[in-house]
Amino acid sequence: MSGTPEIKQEHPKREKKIADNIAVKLKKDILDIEIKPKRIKVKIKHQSIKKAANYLKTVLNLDHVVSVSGIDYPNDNEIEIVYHAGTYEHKDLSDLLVALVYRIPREKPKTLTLTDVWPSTEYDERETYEMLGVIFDGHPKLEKLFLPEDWDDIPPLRKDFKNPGR
Amino acid sequence: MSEIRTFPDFLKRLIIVLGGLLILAIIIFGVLIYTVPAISNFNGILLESLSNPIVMLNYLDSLGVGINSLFFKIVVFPGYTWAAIIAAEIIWFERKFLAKMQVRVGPLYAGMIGGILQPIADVSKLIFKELISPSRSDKLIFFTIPLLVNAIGATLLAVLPVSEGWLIMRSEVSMLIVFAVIGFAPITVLLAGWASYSKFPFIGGLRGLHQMIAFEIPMLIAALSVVLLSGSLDLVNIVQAQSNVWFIVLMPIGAIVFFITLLAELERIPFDLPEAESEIVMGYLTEYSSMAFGGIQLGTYIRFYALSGIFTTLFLGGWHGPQFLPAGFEIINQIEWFTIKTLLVMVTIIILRGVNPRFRIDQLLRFSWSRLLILAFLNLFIAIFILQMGWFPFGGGI
Amino acid sequence: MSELTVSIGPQHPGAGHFRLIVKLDGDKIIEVNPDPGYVHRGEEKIAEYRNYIQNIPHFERPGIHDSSNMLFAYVQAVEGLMKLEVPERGKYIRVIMAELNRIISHLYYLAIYGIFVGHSTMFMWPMGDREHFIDLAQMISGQRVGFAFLLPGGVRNDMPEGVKTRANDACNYFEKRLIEYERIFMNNPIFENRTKGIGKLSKEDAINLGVVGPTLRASGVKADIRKDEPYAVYDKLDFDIPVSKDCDSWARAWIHIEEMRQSMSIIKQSLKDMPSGPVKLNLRGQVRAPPGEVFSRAEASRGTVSFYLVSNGDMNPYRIRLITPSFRNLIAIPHILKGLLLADIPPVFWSLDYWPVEADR
Amino acid sequence: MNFVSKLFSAIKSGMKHLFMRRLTFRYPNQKLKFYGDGYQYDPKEGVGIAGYRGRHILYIEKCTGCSLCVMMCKGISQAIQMINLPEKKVPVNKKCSFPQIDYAKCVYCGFCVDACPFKALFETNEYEIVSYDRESLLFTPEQLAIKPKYKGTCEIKYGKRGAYHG
Repeated sequence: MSGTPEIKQEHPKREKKIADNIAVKLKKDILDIEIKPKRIKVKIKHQSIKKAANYLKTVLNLDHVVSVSGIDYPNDNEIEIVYHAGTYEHKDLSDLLVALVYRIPREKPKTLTLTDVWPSTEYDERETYEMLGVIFDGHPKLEKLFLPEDWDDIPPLRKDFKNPGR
Repeated sequence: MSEIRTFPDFLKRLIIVLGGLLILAIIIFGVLIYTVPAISNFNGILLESLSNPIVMLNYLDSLGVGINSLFFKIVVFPGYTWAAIIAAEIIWFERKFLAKMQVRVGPLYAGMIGGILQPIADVSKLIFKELISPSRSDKLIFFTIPLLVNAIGATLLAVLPVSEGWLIMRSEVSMLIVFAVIGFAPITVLLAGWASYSKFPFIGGLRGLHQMIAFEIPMLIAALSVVLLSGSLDLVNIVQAQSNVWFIVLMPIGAIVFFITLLAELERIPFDLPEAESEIVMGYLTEYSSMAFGGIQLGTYIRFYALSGIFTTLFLGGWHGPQFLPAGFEIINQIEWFTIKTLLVMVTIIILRGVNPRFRIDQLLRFSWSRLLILAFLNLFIAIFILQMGWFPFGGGI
Repeated sequence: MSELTVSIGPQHPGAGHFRLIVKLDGDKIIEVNPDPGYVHRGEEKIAEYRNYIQNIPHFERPGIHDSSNMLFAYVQAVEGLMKLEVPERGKYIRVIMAELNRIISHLYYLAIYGIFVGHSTMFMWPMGDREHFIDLAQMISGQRVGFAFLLPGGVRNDMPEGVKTRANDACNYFEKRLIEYERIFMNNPIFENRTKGIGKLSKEDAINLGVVGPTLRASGVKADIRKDEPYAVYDKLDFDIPVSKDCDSWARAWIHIEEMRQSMSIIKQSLKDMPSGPVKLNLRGQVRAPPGEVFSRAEASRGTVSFYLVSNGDMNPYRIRLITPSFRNLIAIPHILKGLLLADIPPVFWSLDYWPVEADR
Repeated sequence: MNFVSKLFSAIKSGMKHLFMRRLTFRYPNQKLKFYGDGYQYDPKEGVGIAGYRGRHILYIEKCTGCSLCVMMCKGISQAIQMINLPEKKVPVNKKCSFPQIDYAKCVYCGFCVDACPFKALFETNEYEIVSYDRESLLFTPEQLAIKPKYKGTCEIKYGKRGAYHG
């Protein structure tokens, strides 16, 4: 959004290089890669999430996760989970965020936790669990975080949950 | 009684209470007039005293409650009322002073001069609050604590020599009485915490117990050096021993140690751990409400005054004015000197409250046992040294 | 001694709208279990029912002391989707408001830090001195809190004339006040005893747990979105990122004081460099983002605030993921508090600048 | 000894403030001076005019009853409602419907002012809206049309002995 035009040209080149690296390494698991300035979005298969996360952490040095988001797509009958990973230690990549995206079926939202790769995802995954009903296998403490203990409605961030009074 | 919800309700309650008290007073007074002969001519004396107040004083003397009687000393001056007035006004002064230090105004509206009646307003608010106790608390102990805290403060007043004549009780071992009474203070804190049947008060009570016991020993040793130099356990004798030179000059270390332990005994910041509001809510005071809370606060402030007075007595020369002052200062009498010094000690404690945060319990205990105790013993040796060299005319045998 | 479980909060004066379930052995903390959610509003759900403008007063609610910084990330996300370029003067005014908000929020932090260690003067001074900056922000934006001042495409109105001199006066005055703060609070030996070496969060742990903001910088990581991913005009301004290697509670308070100095320098520079011209694009009709997604970040006073905005071209956003700095720092609370004493909870907990409303969203 | 010297420095700093002026703003006696006559909006330029965002003022003769302000407020605080005032004869407003504002709900964001294309709804300097019941907080169009008489004189000044309100 800001900055001079030269910088804008330079950035996609850097991102392209990183994206190519990822594509080569995780060839079989990747569905799609989108590149924007400072952002790379890697769509992967659900099963290979752990492998991809490990790769990002160890090779690319993406040491923490900025956000874990769940997006409900009732039309596709799927829930999309997005991990945005960034780095503090790698100063050149400090403005880069790599989004790790995968989709899981909406009826049986079960997936693997990434808390063992990135400990910083603990509370994000807990929130996704209670807000979208996604079960993260192997999470150390998959309990309610914000919602009341006696919440027995459907998970509120699903699209078929309507805000009362709206 | 019904709940107070609106201002008219409050007024109704006020009228009922005050009216009840008035009726009670009339009944008691009426009964007294017809039974005690000395009171039956009260009306005449009341009229006479309008022109000649001495009549009233003589009359009160004849009843045994005159200005020189023990009753007057205990109840009015230098006893409880005097201390309570000082306590109330020191609360006001503390708030005003801290407000000035914190570049704000503090109490402003109650009373004419800068909210000087604020303590009275606070007390009247507290009286009309609901008295709540936790359902599983030990009610007897729970409601005895405010009285006990007041009693501790009041007992200290009994031996506090305000001036040569104004002393409620002279005892050869008044120093021992002081420390016996101070030693009782942690028990009230612990009991209050225990009787509340609640977690945070209990933690507060335990903290209070640890803290006060840890600080009592350096305090005792610092006071012991004073006893050594003056050769007496009597506070009056101790003051008389300082007629030429105050003990703070001879034993500055002892004075500092005693002052710090004083802060800890009074639970003032930086040593207010038993009632640390951000850590353990309000400590042992958490469950207290209404005048039970007010009573504890009043008792604490009376103890504040009494212990400041004892610091004045032990180290600042009691009622003696400084020797080096020019001639004009003789108009300040002994009571005034004592009051000025005591207030100065209290102001110093208030300043420390304004600029300091709170200690942590382990730091506090380490500070007491590893620093203050050593300093107190050092001070004791200094006292012994002074005594052995014969630099000080008083003093008893070791 | 057997274990004692105490609940710090939600009515405890040392926690706010938040609960820490603490297991104690004597005075020592064995386990801490944070229990947020007392002020959960469901911001992300509500946002799906509102259009892009209506979301503005609503997204500043989580960090009400910090509203301009919260909105900074949001309006940048919307602008990123709509491909808008904000006028230069608008960018400068945005930066001024953001830095004013940073000072306001940091002063609040210091005030509560003061009262949490029992220092009543340190509660009153910063609360009083906040008034200077709230007054300035009110002059620019027209409100004292909850400015709702940043819009997609610029800011709502231009600055009045008097701001420049008033802001310089306030900054000069406040720079002197900061020295007093250091004397009475930061260098107070009792405060140093309470906080130096207490509540350590090592560099490795800080990176692993993904904490953000002053907490991260106090652990020796030089990371600030204003430098790493410069937005608005931060790349044209000259300022430092204070970093401490002490990793303790004292260092976190120190970072806040230094950041306020930097913020004042930014405000002064912006006021000097500010060009004239429009402050806002004239957007006719509804603000409606084209389909797509954007992840936008900004450095709020408590750390990085990020918006993940997914739009399907509708009036309302399809999904907004709001990640607030306090939510990122929540994970550090049980980690830091373990093994400390009960009395350490208020200062160490508050040194993370955890703001329950912001974390619960 | 470092301990003692630092402690004395803190005490000195505290004592210094006994001679500083008080910052306290004595509210009912003093009132803050605001810049301008309140927040206004220029629909042509699309930019607001700086001012305090307090209670609204409605220029009845300009209001067309388009209810754009209501639509804007619907997603924010639902404070504005349109009501019919048949006795008001405004040429531009055939339906005679005007906004009424519930100040128990209003958050003073001022987006209704931004939404109004006819310069009919502005905000003023008045903020002292207090009442014993919720009904009195419901401001009818006639009440909104009254120009408030707010007079503030006080602002922060910087003197030798610190800052003060004067």
